[in-house]
Amino acid sequence: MLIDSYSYTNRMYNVHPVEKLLFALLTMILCFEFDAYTNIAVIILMFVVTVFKAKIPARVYIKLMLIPFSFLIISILTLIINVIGDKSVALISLNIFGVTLGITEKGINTAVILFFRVLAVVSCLYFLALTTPVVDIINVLKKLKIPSLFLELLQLIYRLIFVLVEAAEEIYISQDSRLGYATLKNSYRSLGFLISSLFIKSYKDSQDLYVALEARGYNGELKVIGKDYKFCYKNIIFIILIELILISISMLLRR
Amino acid sequence: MKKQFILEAIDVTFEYSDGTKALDGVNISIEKGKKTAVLGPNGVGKTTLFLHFNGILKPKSGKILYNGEEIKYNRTELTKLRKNVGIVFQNPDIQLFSASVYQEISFGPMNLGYPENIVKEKVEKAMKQMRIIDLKDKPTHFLSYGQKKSVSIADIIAMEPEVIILDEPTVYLDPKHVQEIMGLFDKLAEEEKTIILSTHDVDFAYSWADYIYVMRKGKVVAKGEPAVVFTNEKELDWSDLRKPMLLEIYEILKEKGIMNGSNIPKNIEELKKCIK
Amino acid sequence: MKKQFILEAIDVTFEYSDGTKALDGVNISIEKGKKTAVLGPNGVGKTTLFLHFNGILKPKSGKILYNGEEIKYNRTELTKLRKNVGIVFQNPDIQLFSASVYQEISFGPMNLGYPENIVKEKVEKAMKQMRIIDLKDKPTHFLSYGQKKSVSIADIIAMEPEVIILDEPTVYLDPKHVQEIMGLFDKLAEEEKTIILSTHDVDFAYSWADYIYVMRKGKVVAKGEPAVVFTNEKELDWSDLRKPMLLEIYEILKEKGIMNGSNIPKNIEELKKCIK
Amino acid sequence: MKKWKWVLFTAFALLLIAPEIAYSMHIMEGFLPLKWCIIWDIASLPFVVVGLIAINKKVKENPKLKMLLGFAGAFAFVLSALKIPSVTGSCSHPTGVGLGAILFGPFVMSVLGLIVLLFQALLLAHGGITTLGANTFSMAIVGPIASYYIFKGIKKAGGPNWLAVFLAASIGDLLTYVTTSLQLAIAFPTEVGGFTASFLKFMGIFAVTQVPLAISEGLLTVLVINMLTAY
Repeated sequence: MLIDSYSYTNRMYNVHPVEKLLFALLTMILCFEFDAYTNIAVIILMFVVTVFKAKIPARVYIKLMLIPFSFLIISILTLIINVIGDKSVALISLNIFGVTLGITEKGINTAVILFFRVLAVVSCLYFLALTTPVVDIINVLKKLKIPSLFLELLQLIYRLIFVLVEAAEEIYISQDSRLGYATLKNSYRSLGFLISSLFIKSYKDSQDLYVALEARGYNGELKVIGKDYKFCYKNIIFIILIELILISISMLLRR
Repeated sequence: MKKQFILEAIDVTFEYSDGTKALDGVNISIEKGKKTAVLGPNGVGKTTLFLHFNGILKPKSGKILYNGEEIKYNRTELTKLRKNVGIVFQNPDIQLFSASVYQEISFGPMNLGYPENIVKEKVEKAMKQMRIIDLKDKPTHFLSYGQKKSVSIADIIAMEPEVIILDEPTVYLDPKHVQEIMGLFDKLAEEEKTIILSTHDVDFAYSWADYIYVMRKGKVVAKGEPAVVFTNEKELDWSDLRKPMLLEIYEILKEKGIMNGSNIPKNIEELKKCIK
Repeated sequence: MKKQFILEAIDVTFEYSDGTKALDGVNISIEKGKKTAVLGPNGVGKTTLFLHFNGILKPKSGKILYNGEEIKYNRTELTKLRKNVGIVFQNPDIQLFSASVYQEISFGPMNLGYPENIVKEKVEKAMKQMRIIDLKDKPTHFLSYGQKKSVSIADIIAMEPEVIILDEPTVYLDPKHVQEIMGLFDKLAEEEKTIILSTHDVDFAYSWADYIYVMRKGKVVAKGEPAVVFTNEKELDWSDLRKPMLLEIYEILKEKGIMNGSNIPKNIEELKKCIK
Repeated sequence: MKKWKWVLFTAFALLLIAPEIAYSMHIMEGFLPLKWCIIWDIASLPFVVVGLIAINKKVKENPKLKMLLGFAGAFAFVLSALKIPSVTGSCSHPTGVGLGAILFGPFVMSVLGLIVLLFQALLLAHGGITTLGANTFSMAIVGPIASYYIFKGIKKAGGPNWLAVFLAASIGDLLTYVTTSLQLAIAFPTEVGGFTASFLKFMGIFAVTQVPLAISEGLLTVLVINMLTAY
């Protein structure tokens, strides 16, 4: 899980997580109100911050940006190809079984706005995910009065994901070594074995984990203390400034 | 001077809910400040015994004494006991529940109800002792097996227990790591901490321990100082044990008449000194 | 007679997706029908190397030869290779994924597409060889660690490979089990099977192997017959290895002038014979 | 002629992308208008709260349950990241919706599902934060509830276990995607034909990819449940 490993090794690791969350989420929400040009500016901004400030390799960042493309393209094609009544408004149209399919200019305009908005919001998500470890995000959520049961589950699940991923990989390799994935039929059987044995392991390990925690005085609540961060007021001012600039760009363009 | 026993199991019997007898009349006395090894193959009840020592399991019959007093199974007493008797489990992947090393180690001291600044002090002290300060900002899933093991020991050290119990601490570790961790235990032993560990490695138990218990099928079948346990041929059933290699060689050399002195050597240096 | 190499790694380099170099120009030649040990601490690339030997991993540069021919990474060739090169992984708790011992061992032969009666034959033969016939109908998760280990070896034997690779087979087994399993390997070796194993136990590697490779940080740093590798003091960096105890004692005795003959002993019996 | 080329090209592109779309089936980050993001957040909230209350009660009775749920959530995440072999040779992921609902009940799944979706967004870049509510509603609420009641219903009617599991998993899977289509259609009605036309369009696309996958997932879930009962 590439994104996770960068979140601990990037150059913005030590920046206060509230600052990073504020920057990402605020920009994210604003993207919904921005026009295509401002959103292009957001895409560039996030790229610059993530690649040059947090030092995430550009190659990695671009590879990640390509992930949403398949969904994006197919969804947008689905959106802009419509059944239309009036052939004259269509830029391109086609008759199939007496139904007219086509693309209108209005449809294309909506699609373009949507396309850049999605990429802009996605780049905000990537900035957040690549620079802020999940552990820090959970620590911030703790301060927001979210029920502790939910946060404890978040914390446990995050840790255990890695335990189970490692186990799943080991089982997979051991099966593959014994030709478990040599044919389609083998693959189904092997995957069934993998999933059920992972489930059994989860059950057994959860019992052992409880005993290990009990031995350390667990009394129903997973109490821990997190790392100390220092607020940097310069950063806060900087964030507000950037958001204001983005808003004014979009206002100017709207006029 | 009378020996002071910090933990004692008296006639302890335990059955799991499915009816398997895990412990069958076990008598064990752990001397304060000493290094005790519990030796025996997998599945003889070593882990079950340890879980009795800090009150996770309750004997079906018999009793457990801590500092000469029978332990009570109410919340307050158990919390006190668990502060004083810490267990490092065999598989660190199951013991470590937090993705952050720092948070992980803070769990024990937090449960003891210390204020935050004290907790931080204890966490940092434990990390220093285990030499894992540099792991502070790393997530648990980045660590190597050996590093996870060190964190799982720091988990317990941070609670500053009187007794540290380690379940098979040397498994999967390479020799260099084993030596490092054993060096740390020797230091803890100097601080009057009592250390108990289980192992199936006879060579290791022989040269490390002050006192050895040998278990088989839920029973203690031999006990004593290492040299005594392993030279008592008749008493010991060797079906799933072997003699420490060093002892075996010592006996050959003695037979051939090329050993000096009557002390049985505990390591190669001592052996070397004894050769004529 | 020219030596026949069944598996060869030539200048093999491998990097994990996060950029860590796991193998760095490794050259290894495994002689047919011999017992080879790959020695080194955890994380030096032993497992990564093994995964190259049956085509699970593909070298970034360099090549792997099986019986003198470079292996190809298409489905048919890989299937053939994996039939011939079996790997027993370190942790049987994870490797065993079926509900019953019989089902578990039949996994490999089933995947090879044999008809049911042949599968049955092969499973039973493997169980006989590993002496676990009595476990046939037992659920895997009720077995002891040692039994699980035996089943995981039977898993591979049932596929009747030419080469059997074992990743740290002695870890966590009690001494008696190790001896038993090693006895079985000796038998397999008599049947012309090639056996490769990784270990960090120098004492074990020293007395078991015909040939030893020592790895450090993705590189082969020493190779040769056991007595040669460990007596070549200058060549070997001892920072994370130690000398086999037997050899160390032999050298002490030789220095004191109480050793006969020039053969270096491989086990205690041989040592005993050499003492004047 | 030009039009024909265009149609051919689109069909070809669709064929190429179709297996991929199934893999990233969650509604992606930023795709839904802000209004609909908030609406689906609000719609999902009561289910998650009910789920949390239910878990809280059960955890008080049995403290070990918290660790089990921790593993269950991680298990669901790993399942969703697994690729399942499919007949076309392409791979996609099992959602584990049916399996989870049968094993843990639908309300517990709403909480675990939300957490899994959050981690999918943060760790795998599947789905997103703005669309978390919408995805939770389809995958962690509609899917599990459907699966659970289909399973119970068929068992009650005396149907065989395998059929109950198969239908619960595959219909649960399909309903998840019906819900997703619905969410997209409400947010993006077409100029002519409005919501219905848009809904049919999205359903058409998903049917191509999701029907075979739902069947695969149903079969796999039957296999897993059988193996689990063998233990």
